[in-house]
Amino acid sequence: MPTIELNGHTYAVDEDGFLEDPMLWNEQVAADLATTEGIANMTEDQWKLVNYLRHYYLEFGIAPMVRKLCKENGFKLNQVYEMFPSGPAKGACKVAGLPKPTGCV
Amino acid sequence: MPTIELNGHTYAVDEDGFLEDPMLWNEQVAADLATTEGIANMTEDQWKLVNYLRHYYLEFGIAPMVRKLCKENGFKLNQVYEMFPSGPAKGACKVAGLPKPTGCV
Amino acid sequence: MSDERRPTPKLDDLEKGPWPSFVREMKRAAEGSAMADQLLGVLELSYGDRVGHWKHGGVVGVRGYGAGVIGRYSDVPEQFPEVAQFHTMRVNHPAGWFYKTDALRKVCDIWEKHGSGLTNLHGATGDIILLGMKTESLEPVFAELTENGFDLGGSGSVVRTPSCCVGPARCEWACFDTLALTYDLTQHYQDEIHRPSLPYKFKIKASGCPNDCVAAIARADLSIIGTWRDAIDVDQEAVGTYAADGLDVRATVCDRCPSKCMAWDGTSLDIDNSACVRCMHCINVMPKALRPGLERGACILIGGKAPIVSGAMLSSVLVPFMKLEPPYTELKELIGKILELWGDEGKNRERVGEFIQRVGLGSFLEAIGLEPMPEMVKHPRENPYVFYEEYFEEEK
Amino acid sequence: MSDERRPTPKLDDLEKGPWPSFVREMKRAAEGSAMADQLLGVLELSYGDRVGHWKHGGVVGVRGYGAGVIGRYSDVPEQFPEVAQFHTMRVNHPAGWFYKTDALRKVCDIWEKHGSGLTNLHGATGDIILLGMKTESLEPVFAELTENGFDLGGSGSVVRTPSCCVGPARCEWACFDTLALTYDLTQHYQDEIHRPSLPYKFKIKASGCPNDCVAAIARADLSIIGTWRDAIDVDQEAVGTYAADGLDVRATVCDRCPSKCMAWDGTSLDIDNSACVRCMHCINVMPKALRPGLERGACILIGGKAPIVSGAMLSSVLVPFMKLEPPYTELKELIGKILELWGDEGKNRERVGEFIQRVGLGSFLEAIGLEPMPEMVKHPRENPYVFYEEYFEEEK
Amino acid sequence: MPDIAKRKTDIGPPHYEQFLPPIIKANYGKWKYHEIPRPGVLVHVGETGDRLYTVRAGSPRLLSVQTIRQICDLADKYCDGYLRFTSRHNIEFLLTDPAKIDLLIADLATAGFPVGGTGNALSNIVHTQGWIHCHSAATDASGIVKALMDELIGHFTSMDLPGKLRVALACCVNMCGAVHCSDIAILGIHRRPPKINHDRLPKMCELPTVVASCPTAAIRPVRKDGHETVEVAEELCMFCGNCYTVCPAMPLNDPLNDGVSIWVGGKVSNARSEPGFSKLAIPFLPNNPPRWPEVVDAVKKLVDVWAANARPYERMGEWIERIGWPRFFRLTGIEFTKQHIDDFRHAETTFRRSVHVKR
Amino acid sequence: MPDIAKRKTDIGPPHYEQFLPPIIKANYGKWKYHEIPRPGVLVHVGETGDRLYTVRAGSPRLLSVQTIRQICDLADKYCDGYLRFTSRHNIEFLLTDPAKIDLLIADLATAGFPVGGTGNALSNIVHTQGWIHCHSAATDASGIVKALMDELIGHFTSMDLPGKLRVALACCVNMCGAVHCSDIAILGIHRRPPKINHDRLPKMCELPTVVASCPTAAIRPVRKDGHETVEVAEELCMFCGNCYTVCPAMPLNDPLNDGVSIWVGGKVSNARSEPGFSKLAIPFLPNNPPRWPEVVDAVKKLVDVWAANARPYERMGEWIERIGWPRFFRLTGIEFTKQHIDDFRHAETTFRRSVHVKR
Ligand code: SRM
Ligand code: SRM
Ligand code: SRM
Ligand code: SRM
Ligand code: SF4
Ligand code: SF4
Ligand code: SF4
Ligand code: SF4
Ligand code: SF4
Ligand code: SF4
Ligand code: SF4
Ligand code: SF4
Repeated sequence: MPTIELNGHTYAVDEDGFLEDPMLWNEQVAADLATTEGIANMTEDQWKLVNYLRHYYLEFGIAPMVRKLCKENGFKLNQVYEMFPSGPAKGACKVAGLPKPTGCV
Repeated sequence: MPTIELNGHTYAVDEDGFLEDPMLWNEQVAADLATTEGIANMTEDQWKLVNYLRHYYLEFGIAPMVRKLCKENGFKLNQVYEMFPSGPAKGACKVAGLPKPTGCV
Repeated sequence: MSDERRPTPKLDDLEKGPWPSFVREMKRAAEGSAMADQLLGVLELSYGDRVGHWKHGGVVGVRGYGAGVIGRYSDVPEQFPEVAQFHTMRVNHPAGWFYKTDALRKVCDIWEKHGSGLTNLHGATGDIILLGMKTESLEPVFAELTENGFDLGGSGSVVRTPSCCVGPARCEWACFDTLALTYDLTQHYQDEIHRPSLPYKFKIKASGCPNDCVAAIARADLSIIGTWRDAIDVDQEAVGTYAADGLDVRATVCDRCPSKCMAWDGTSLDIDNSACVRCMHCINVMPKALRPGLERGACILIGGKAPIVSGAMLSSVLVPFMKLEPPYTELKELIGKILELWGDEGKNRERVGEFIQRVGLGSFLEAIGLEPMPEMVKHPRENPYVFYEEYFEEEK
Repeated sequence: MSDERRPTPKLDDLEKGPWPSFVREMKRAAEGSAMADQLLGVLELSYGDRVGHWKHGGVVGVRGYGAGVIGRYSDVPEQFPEVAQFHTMRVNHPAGWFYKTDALRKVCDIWEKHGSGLTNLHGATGDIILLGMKTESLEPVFAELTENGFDLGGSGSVVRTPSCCVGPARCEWACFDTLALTYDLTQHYQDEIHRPSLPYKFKIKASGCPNDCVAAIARADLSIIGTWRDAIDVDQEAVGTYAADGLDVRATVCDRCPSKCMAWDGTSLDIDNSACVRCMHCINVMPKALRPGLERGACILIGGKAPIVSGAMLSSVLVPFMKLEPPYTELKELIGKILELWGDEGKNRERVGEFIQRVGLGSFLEAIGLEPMPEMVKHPRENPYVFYEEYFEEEK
Repeated sequence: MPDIAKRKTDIGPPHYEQFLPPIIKANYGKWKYHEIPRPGVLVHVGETGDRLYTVRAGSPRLLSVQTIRQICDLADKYCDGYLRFTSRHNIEFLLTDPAKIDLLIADLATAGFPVGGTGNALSNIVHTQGWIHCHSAATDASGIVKALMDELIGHFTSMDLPGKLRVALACCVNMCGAVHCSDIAILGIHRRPPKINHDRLPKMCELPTVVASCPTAAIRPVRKDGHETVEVAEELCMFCGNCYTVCPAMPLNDPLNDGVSIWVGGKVSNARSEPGFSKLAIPFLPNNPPRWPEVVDAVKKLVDVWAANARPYERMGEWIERIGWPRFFRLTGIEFTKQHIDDFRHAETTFRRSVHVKR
Repeated sequence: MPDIAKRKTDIGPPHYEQFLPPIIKANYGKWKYHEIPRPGVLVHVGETGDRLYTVRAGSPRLLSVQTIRQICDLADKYCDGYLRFTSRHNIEFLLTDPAKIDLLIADLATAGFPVGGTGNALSNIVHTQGWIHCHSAATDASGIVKALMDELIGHFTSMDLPGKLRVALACCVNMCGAVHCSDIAILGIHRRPPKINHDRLPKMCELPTVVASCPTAAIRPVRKDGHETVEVAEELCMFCGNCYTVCPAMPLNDPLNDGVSIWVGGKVSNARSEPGFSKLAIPFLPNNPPRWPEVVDAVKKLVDVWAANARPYERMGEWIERIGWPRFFRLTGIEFTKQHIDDFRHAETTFRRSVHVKR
């Protein structure tokens, strides 16, 4: 399992940069992981999405479907891609510390 | 709902003589209902069967299947008919205060 | 009694018309039976309010048996006290539904004395149905029936009254003796017919040839349908006579053959028996010219039933061909294994066809010791979801 | 590089023989690519230990898209560091897989520069598959592809790269313009192809006639298959020529017609077009004599898919006949309603065919506003379990 | 109480042999061929040349002992007391003297029994109990059959149809009989979910059995007023009645919603096509006693259209298979609806998975 | 980071029109008929009389850029740079000058490309990734295909078969491609339940998704060493791999138990019979690289028996349907086993529900 260093913190991640253990997540981790997505400072909307994902995951044990995510947060799909250029699964879920999505390959 | 009087006790029963409320059963009830089957004094084996049915019903909410009943109590089917001439469903279940079986019509 | 009869205007309308009227039957019976009379009243009531007036179930019977009687109580007993109890008794019919009048009259006498005087000749399973009696009459009727050589049929979770087509008694196509087999099995399973101990009903029906005149494949858990293994017996001259008499042999016979294995050139009928599926069509159309082959027996099928609860099923091939000679050991052993397995493993109210669907036909065969054969299926599996019970493991 | 190459005796064996060898392709690519070289090593390893050496999944991609790249990592990266990352990129092919060599050479150049130099022409869905690249190369390859007029195809829960048969470009039987439609739909659904937002994949394939040369019915959620509504166009003289040239018209054409609606009397071919199911067989056998009718369009079918998870499905008829002319409004509206409904109500990883099975075709039709038609089914229902949403209640 | 040990039990039915007429005993298993000299009359010829004549008479199945005795009188008069019943409940008189056939038929006519049902004809309508005896019935049985046979009797007494026509009726979806495999089937259906008697349910019914009984999992256990009982998710109920069968406190019978559906194209015989199920033609017709005119009209129409269009020996289902269901619906004028499309367990296998569309 | 707003995206594929040779543009939608003058060569004749010649060459599908350039060279030389690929991954050269056909074929032969696959012939084997790229593969794809085509090439380069022969291979039951509807299908299968990595599973997988993924409900949530994880009731597992697809910690790949199964009689076209699924012929053959001799022999045998017995235009499945499965198993010498009998969702619809038994 590789590790990366971000802003001086070291994280165990998989090849795609997903947190090895989703339970080790906190807001600092999110901010650090965001930098791998080219995001230096998370906006309010980005936080909103990340927190939504995080809560959804903790409640249901899964990531929400993309349509649900957009509907419940009032974002259009292209806005999500603007916030997280690699998309909701590869970008937002990673920052939110969710397990790597498999449903979308 | 008709009632019958047996040995001086009055029971609410259905047309087939089954106890209206299975929860009102006790050993006296069993002995009384047994008389409707032509059984003046229940033998040990008859009690064994009745108690088995009763316990099974209380545990699982249903009457056991006939094969199971025979196997688990070590009776042959014809022995059951000797003990309860109208059979396990119409005779033994009635005495054991179970709801009227429907599976076997 | 007739002067007190309530008016039954709706039913009276059904006395008219050319087809024999069941209302007439009820009225005839009503002349001697208050039960039949009140039954008219109940039915008229139903015709008025468009709903039945019988309560659910009822468990009554004769002592020593758990089957043979369908209990029935009215939901309007105050109005119709005579039919407050109105049970039917199922009496096992003689194989092939053959009677001499003296036997039938005996049944009538018993029934007139104790019951409604109404019957069904016969019930859908095949029994003589004695329609409508009081609880108190059950034992007397039963005693008098057995006295006269009749016994009860099945009901509930038992082997049901087996039935069969007229077979060799009056049909040139019977590939085995349907009556002998049916009588033999009925006697063999007396205990299983009278004392419920199975997960659900188990019906046996036997037809002498693929025409299946007793609808075994649709209505029996175990369907025994006659067939043959060798070539169709052709009398070419007789075919010629049919043609001469105006039968279009090509259009009506050859073109309708499901395996398209016949050819008629105007003088001779050529059958490719290796492709024939033994459907009977050509034989049916030209009974004087064609006959089933000589190596005769039956196809044994399993699992037929009506829709409750997982949908209707037709029986499917279990043994493509079995010779059937008394004492029918092979067949009885097979049935024995099926009843044993399904009896032990079947769920309550799970017909054997549903049981097979649940455990898989392959596993079912394994459990009863039959070899899988391609004849049992329309085609092999299409999905790749094959079970294997064991796998290799790395040596440690 | 070749002097350092590990021995690959097993693979070498597959260089022999008359059929063009994929091993030769790998070795060719290996001359210019260390990735291709190490891929040979990985495969030789697999041939030795009989198991693949790729890890599960991998989510990589290009920015702004959620689809088009299949991430892949080696499970033996130490041994084969060059293919530790070995992603494939799916590039949307031109409709009908037509190319000019300059365009194809462009793709080769890009791929030689950044990737393994290995491709699939084409993937099973139809894409140009660029097989094996590192994560760092994704963006550059994508940029150069778009620079040269190519874009990515689908992967994951998107509308997948639509594909079609050669159609009117080179086939006399095309009943609509497969290429134009496919290009139009591909452009129309760019967003849905690149950005996953559906419950699962959604494939569209178009074949110009019932021969279905792109296997749409088996492989597409939405299968568009050309057909016609009027009579088959018969050139009797040309039929005669086929017969004169030795074709047994009755045996090879008429007898094999599935609806048995043709007759050949030696001089004229009679077709009962009202019974014809437009299977193409007679036209296929005698292309010079028969042609599809003139009132042409397509049958729209829904739900085809491979076995995961409830078993394979073939697409089934949704619209028996639809005219297909640009801008294809009717079809697009239909697809739009389907995507909307299934997008909202479908479960994760539930193909539209499985969705329909779950909610019922009748309810599905109601929801997308199509009238039920008997053409949609082989036969009406056999089970009596009919839903009714409402019932009458007694007045209080 | 009678001592059950002493009673006669398990003797089984009478042995059929005692009821076989001598000619049958002599030719048992040795019949050579048969002919149908006229509707309702069969002649079976033995290998020895013996000829057995069968006269088949229609029966309402529901018979009083009085009528059975009347039938016996005729059997005594013409058949030495031998007779049988068929698998479709017709009465068969077994004669050896062809001269007696006409006399018997005349006597039968006087007694009100039509003769027919042989060959390519309509036979008796196999049916069930209906409101006469069953607790499950969504319609009556005998009444519809009588009304229908009054109209269709011409197809019973002649052999003017393309093939055999087997009509059956069952008063509920339990389908006692071979309704599910008939050329035309008339089926009583409920259309309202069970009305639960929460008072009696806990006392009379086994809860686990009730919950397990529902094929669509519409039944869920709940507590109500301190009792364990069940509730039904009504939108999942398709009125199969299986819950009622195991639990009397959940009746489905309902005059406002019960009625009749019509099914076509099933068959049992293996002749030509394989046996197959009947398919839904008309989802619902009202209960309209005593003569159910809507049902009678619908069935008559089906018979007429089939009779006018089918080829010789083409049963209802074989004919429809040849012309295709779209044309069947057009020819009969029946509307194709959502209800016709299967949505039960094997629904997808009924979808048209090809472009082989018959128009 | 590139600014994604500025990038070129969603342009879609190149428009096909720019790749169509002039003769196609001129005759687009106006072709009249075609002929197959020799195996691998088609001629399409336009209404104007224009003639387009297509030369079809077999391809391994896995192509290096070097080889693609070599193909381009040939297309430049003979076809003004126009070429296409088929839906079965063959290469088609589009010529207007018939004189060039022989030259092109000769050049192709030199380059190692056989010409054929037209008409009633074997075409290319459609296949998938196998051990070259996929994580799911129970067998390799390209290797088997190469070994098989080396043996069967004679049926590609000639038109000596009764009908079209479509062979396909998929390396796992996901069945990428139309394996489920092929005349002969070669399918990689696993035969061992997933081996669970309990350490990693709770971290990498969504538990509810994993549990829901299993079609036989073999997967149940459990707690192990304080973690939520799952266990598999192995006797319920039929190795579909759906759990692995959603959860990397449940691999099925296993060298001791993986292998190949053979399926027959599927088809896609609507010609004559309706499209239909392939059916199981041989449940298991071992993975035996590099040439999988057991698989090659089995497929060859199937082709031989079909070719020897089928009528003209009779596809594999149509032939089997005519002779019946019992005879198919006898003729091919394949053993019929428990595995051949369906036991999945619609199993009962595959049972022989008649006595129409072909022996
Ligand atoms: C009397 C009879 C109808 C008739 O008018 O002839 C009949 C009457 C009943 N049948 Fe039946 N069945 C009768 C033959 C059949 C047949 C036909 C056959 O046996 O050939 C079938 C279809 C074949 C089959 O068994 O599947 C049949 C399939 C059912 C079913 C559905 C079983 C299934 O698995 O789908 C039920 C429901 C049940 O068992 O709970 C049922 C249940 C019933 C009950 C007991 C009602 C109930 O829900 O418990 C009916 C009692 C009616 C009454 O009050 O008299 N009856 N039943 C037939 C028996 C007479 C006889 O013994 O000769
Ligand atoms: C590359 C390709 C095979 C090939 O060698 O050509 C392919 C490769 C994969 N397919 Fe596929 N599928 C490919 C065409 C198909 C097809 C054929 C088609 O599209 O016409 C099918 C059958 C039709 C269908 O969609 O049902 C197909 C049915 C599947 C399935 C089963 C889906 C189902 O609902 O049954 C899966 C499993 C999944 O989605 O999780 C799957 C999953 C996969 C995955 C992503 C593996 C996985 O479990 O996630 C494979 C990646 C392999 C790799 O590492 O490169 N692939 N897959 C094909 C796509 C190339 C392209 O874009 O042109
Ligand atoms: C008497 C009876 C057997 C019995 O044991 O009771 C019987 C007797 C004969 N059947 Fe039958 N069948 C009898 C019920 C059946 C049934 C069962 C049913 O209807 O429920 C069937 C299956 C029906 C179905 O497929 O749905 C049946 C399908 C046949 C067939 C096949 C017809 C077809 O084309 O599908 C034949 C052959 C024929 O008539 O050409 C046949 C032929 C015959 C023959 C000709 C056999 C013979 O050589 O003696 C008998 C006279 C038939 C006639 O009426 O023309 N019998 N026959 C039954 C009379 C019932 C009735 O009263 O009408
Ligand atoms: C080029 C191609 C379309 C494309 O866009 O790429 C194509 C082209 C033609 N097909 Fe096809 N078919 C092509 C794939 C298919 C497929 C799909 C597949 O194989 O995956 C099918 C369905 C196969 C199946 O049923 O499993 C297909 C089923 C047919 C049929 C029906 C054959 C049958 O009897 O079932 C015909 C009619 C015929 O050949 O008699 C046909 C006929 C034709 C004709 C004659 C159409 C025409 O008039 O031009 C073309 C030449 C066929 C030939 O090879 O003899 N084409 N054809 C495909 C060539 C694939 C290859 O390289 O071999
Ligand atoms: S099933 Fe066959 S043998 Fe029996 S009566 Fe009918 S035709 Fe004769
Ligand atoms: S019995 Fe049936 S399948 Fe056999 S030849 Fe006669 S018509 Fe054809
Ligand atoms: S599907 Fe029809 S139109 Fe398309 S290439 Fe094949 S034969 Fe031609
Ligand atoms: S297209 Fe097919 S169904 Fe129509 S006439 Fe030709 S062969 Fe027959
Ligand atoms: S069909 Fe239904 S209502 Fe009629 S007798 Fe059978 S169980 Fe009773
Ligand atoms: S009638 Fe059938 S579907 Fe409705 S609740 Fe009862 S068991 Fe369930
Ligand atoms: S068939 Fe299976 S193993 Fe092969 S490429 Fe598709 S998903 Fe991968
Ligand atoms: S492989 Fe399939 S059947 Fe086995 S546990 Fe996984 S999902 Fe279930």
